[in-house]
Amino acid sequence: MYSKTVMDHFMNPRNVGEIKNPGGVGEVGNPVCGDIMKIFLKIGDNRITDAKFKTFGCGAAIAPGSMATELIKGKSMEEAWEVTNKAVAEALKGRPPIRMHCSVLAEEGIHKVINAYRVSHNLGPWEEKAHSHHEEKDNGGCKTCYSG
Amino acid sequence: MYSKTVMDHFMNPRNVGEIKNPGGVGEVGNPVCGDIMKIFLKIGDNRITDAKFKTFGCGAAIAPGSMATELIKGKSMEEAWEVTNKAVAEALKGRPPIRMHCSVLAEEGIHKVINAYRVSHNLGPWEEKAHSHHEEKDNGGCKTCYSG
Amino acid sequence: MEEQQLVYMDHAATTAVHPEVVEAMIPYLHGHYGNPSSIYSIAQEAKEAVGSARVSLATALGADVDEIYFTSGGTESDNWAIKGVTYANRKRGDHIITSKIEHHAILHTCQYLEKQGFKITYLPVDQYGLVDPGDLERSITDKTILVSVMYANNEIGTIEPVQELASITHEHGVYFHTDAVQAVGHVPVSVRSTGIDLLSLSGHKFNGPKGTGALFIRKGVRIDNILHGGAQERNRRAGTENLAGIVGTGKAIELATTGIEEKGVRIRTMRDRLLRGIQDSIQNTRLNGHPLKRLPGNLNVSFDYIEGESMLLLLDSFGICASTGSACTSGSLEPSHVLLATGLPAETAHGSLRLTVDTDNTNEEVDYVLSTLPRVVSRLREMSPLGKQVTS
Amino acid sequence: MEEQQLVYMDHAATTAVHPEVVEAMIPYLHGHYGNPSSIYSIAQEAKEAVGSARVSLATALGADVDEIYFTSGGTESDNWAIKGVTYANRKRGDHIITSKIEHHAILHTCQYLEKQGFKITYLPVDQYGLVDPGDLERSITDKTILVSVMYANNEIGTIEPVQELASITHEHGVYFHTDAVQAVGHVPVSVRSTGIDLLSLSGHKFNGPKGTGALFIRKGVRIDNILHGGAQERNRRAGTENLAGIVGTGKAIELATTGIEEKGVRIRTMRDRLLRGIQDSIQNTRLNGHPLKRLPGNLNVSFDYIEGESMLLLLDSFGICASTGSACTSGSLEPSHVLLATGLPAETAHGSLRLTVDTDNTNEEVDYVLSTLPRVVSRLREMSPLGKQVTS
Ligand SMILES: Cc1ncc(COP(=O)(O)O)c(C=O)c1O
Ligand SMILES: Cc1ncc(COP(=O)(O)O)c(C=O)c1O
Repeated sequence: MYSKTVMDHFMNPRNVGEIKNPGGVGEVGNPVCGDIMKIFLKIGDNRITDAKFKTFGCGAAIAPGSMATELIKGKSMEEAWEVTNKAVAEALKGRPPIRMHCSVLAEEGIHKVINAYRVSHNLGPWEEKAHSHHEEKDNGGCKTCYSG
Repeated sequence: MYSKTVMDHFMNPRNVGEIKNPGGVGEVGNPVCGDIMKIFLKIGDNRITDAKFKTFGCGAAIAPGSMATELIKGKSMEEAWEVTNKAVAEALKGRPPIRMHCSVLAEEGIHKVINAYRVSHNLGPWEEKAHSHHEEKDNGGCKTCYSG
Repeated sequence: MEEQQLVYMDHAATTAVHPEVVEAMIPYLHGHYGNPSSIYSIAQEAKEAVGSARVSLATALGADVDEIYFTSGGTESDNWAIKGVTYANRKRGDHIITSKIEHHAILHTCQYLEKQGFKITYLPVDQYGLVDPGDLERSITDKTILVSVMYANNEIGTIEPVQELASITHEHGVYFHTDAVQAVGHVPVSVRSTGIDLLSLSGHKFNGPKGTGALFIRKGVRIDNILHGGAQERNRRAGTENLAGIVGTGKAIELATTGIEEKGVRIRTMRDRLLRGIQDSIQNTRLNGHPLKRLPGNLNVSFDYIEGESMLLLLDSFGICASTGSACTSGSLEPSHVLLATGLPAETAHGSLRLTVDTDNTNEEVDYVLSTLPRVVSRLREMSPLGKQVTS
Repeated sequence: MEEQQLVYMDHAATTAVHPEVVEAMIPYLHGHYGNPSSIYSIAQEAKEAVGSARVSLATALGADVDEIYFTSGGTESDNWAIKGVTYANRKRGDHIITSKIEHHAILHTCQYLEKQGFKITYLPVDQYGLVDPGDLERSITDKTILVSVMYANNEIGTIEPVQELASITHEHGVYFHTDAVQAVGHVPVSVRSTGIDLLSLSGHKFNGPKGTGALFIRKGVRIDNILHGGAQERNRRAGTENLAGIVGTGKAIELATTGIEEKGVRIRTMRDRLLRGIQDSIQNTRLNGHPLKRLPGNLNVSFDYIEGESMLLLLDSFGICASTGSACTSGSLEPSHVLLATGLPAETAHGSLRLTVDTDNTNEEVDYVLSTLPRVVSRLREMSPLGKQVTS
């Protein structure tokens, strides 16, 4: 049900762990809903020099965490901000869109951690868009991801 | 679905045909309902010396016609009157009771022909009972016989 | 009983499972035992098998893959279509239109809804069993929520003008369902060009296994579920999937629709030879259904003065499997509602015989039936108190 | 992916079809193609095959033969029991009692009826998943027409006090239905001594084919049909019978109930060894369900800080098939309603793992799972932002 790339990132996730004294930490999701994405950044010169993540969530959350942190490493804040769930999903190739929810979590995590950094450096947060992908349904507060 | 005896009487029915100048003729059933039993008797000395039948009806009607005419041949009118559908059915062994309807037709036919004879000889008809076997259901005027 | 040979000419009742279909099913009985809803790899194989059967059905009907929902057969599909659309649209209206010659899966469902207060119009048919599009037009009201007319009739084989009926239905913004259980796999069926919103089919009518079917639901149609539970069939039909059955149905539709026109010609030729032979050798017969607008394999004739079930039993003793619109076969002695709707008198309807020919029949079998049937008919006519002792 | 071996421990989801069952089915796929409703001899063979499968099921349940009705699975049986009894008895009342931990086939059906105005009481359960008979007693009103409590739960294996529940129900003159889909073929079930009026079962849960089931309906129970159409199943369940599936289910129940107690002991022993091994090697675990009143093969444990679906995917990569009460497996990220009903916090419920053992498992497989699972759990815990990085 998952593509090869997803399974590779799931079985051998990149960038798992924490960064000590991170430039920014962002956590999204909710354990009650079964998913948390926590992203740690090291930032120098407006660039992301390192990124790590921890996740609690359905299998489909691990691969996006791995892929998203890979994608933002080395990028400027502006570039990283533009890494959307679609980009993560595309990089993971063939992930069924029904699991889009989980790459949304990665995008939200990136936004959260960048804004956490910006706020702590008095830069003012960028505006986070509401995610209302048609693949998601509201489910008593938790988003639903279909198994098809 | 039919017993061996039924199939024998169905495949090789006894007493099929008409009797010329019969002592009595009785017809029961209704072509609209898909069943007619016509019984012809030759009567001498209050005894049934010959019996023949014709039938239009589901396969299960042929065997009872055959069996019923066999059973009444040689009997007195009183004895013949007592040949009930149960007797016909029992003689046919193992016929599923759901097809009881069709042996009822034979019983009714016997009663009808005997009374036809009695009336034509100014003997006064015997009382025919109403047939309300639980195996039958009223079905817009036609009796229903279940296929199970 | 002299059982010379077995001639099966009751393909409208059910068909033998095609050997290639059995072959396709067996791996899904023997192994591949995952529950298609589970997450691990072996279950995913099961899921993919269901998916490709869905593709096969969608391809055959010219539908999208996600418009096909597997069911337990034609009956469930019919019940789902009728009840599901009716319940989901009850706020828009309470009127359903169908025909007098539908299968009991439609008629009894409609009667059940009638008891719940819904209004049903049962369209009449002409002597050939054809629904008049004008009658449909005149019956639609602003309370009508569903029109259901069968694609082809199971007893007399008449093919209804579904495209015209669908188009009239749509002009009034109403959904059009068709019970295509007898048509699919036997004549080309295309949901788009015909304008069908919902279509029922049943696997065992085209050499698939018994107990599987499907409902085509055009995207956007408002319909309630009738089996509630798990999230199977995209949340629309609950219940662990009949894996082997679905795989078999997928294979069967592929086989059935390959060369469907050529096979139809072959079958029609046999059927027509059978008809001519019967008409030539037996008096007082009547062809039921339309002479041309009919399924290639269907033949339905009435023989005056005799009753159908006794004919079947005698034919069976000669190894011939056929069907009748009479008597106890359907649980009652009532004559077929289809034949009565075409105007046939009850006593004639009782003497009807349906022979349904398919690709696995041969000309030799046709000959055998033609040599046997006249004997059977004349024997029963001799026993019959009706008629002028006409013997064939 | 290192796929050392395949260990299937998800028998509550579905089971492999027993080779003898496949063997029994194949003749009914390959030949015997009559429609059981037809009159001729080959169809009668099909009819007899259905009849003897019915005898097998009746014998297994201690029921009469004509109290068994074949369906397309547990879901249809559940839908039929609930809707059929409710609709047929709506004049007597509008209140149904069930439990919070029923399968979705019951719960979603009840929710559907709720939308139509019926009142449903969902009985709570204790920490072990047991329904309290006192709660049932207090919930019954003079409007109650049906009580439906499952025989054994599919997720946590808890066996409910059905006999007591049935007897309370009967004291109030109400019908008692039980969803015994997980129990039949695994523990002895007797409808008479337990006082069951209606019972649902599903063939594929005891090594029969998927897509067949049955509903036991005690003689005299007032119930509507849910599939209308032909006269099959004594006019109660329309639709051409799934012949091979029914034959397979008959064979499967015979095999399953032969030596059922002995098999249960063997299965329970493996299951208990599995549990002890997990508790010994992994910290922060919790056994879900009742320690003793549970199905012999069911094991359900929660692991703190991790989520079930990722556990399943990793286990799958080691060839282990299991199940969880979390996440996308059931179509949503909601934690299992069953675990929540036992009082488990949502985040713990997400980390639940269900392993269901059956006769075809071995001690070696248990050992393999015990050597793999701790690695999987600790790996996921290392990735988790929750907890104090407790590793096993
Ligand atoms: C307790 C219970 N009830 C009902 C069902 C539904 O059975 P089926 O999937 O065969 O329709 C299941 C299995 O999924 C079950 O475990
Ligand atoms: C026209 C038609 N509709 C519906 C059905 C019911 O299909 P099934 O018996 O597969 O449920 C049949 C076949 O019996 C049929 O011929």
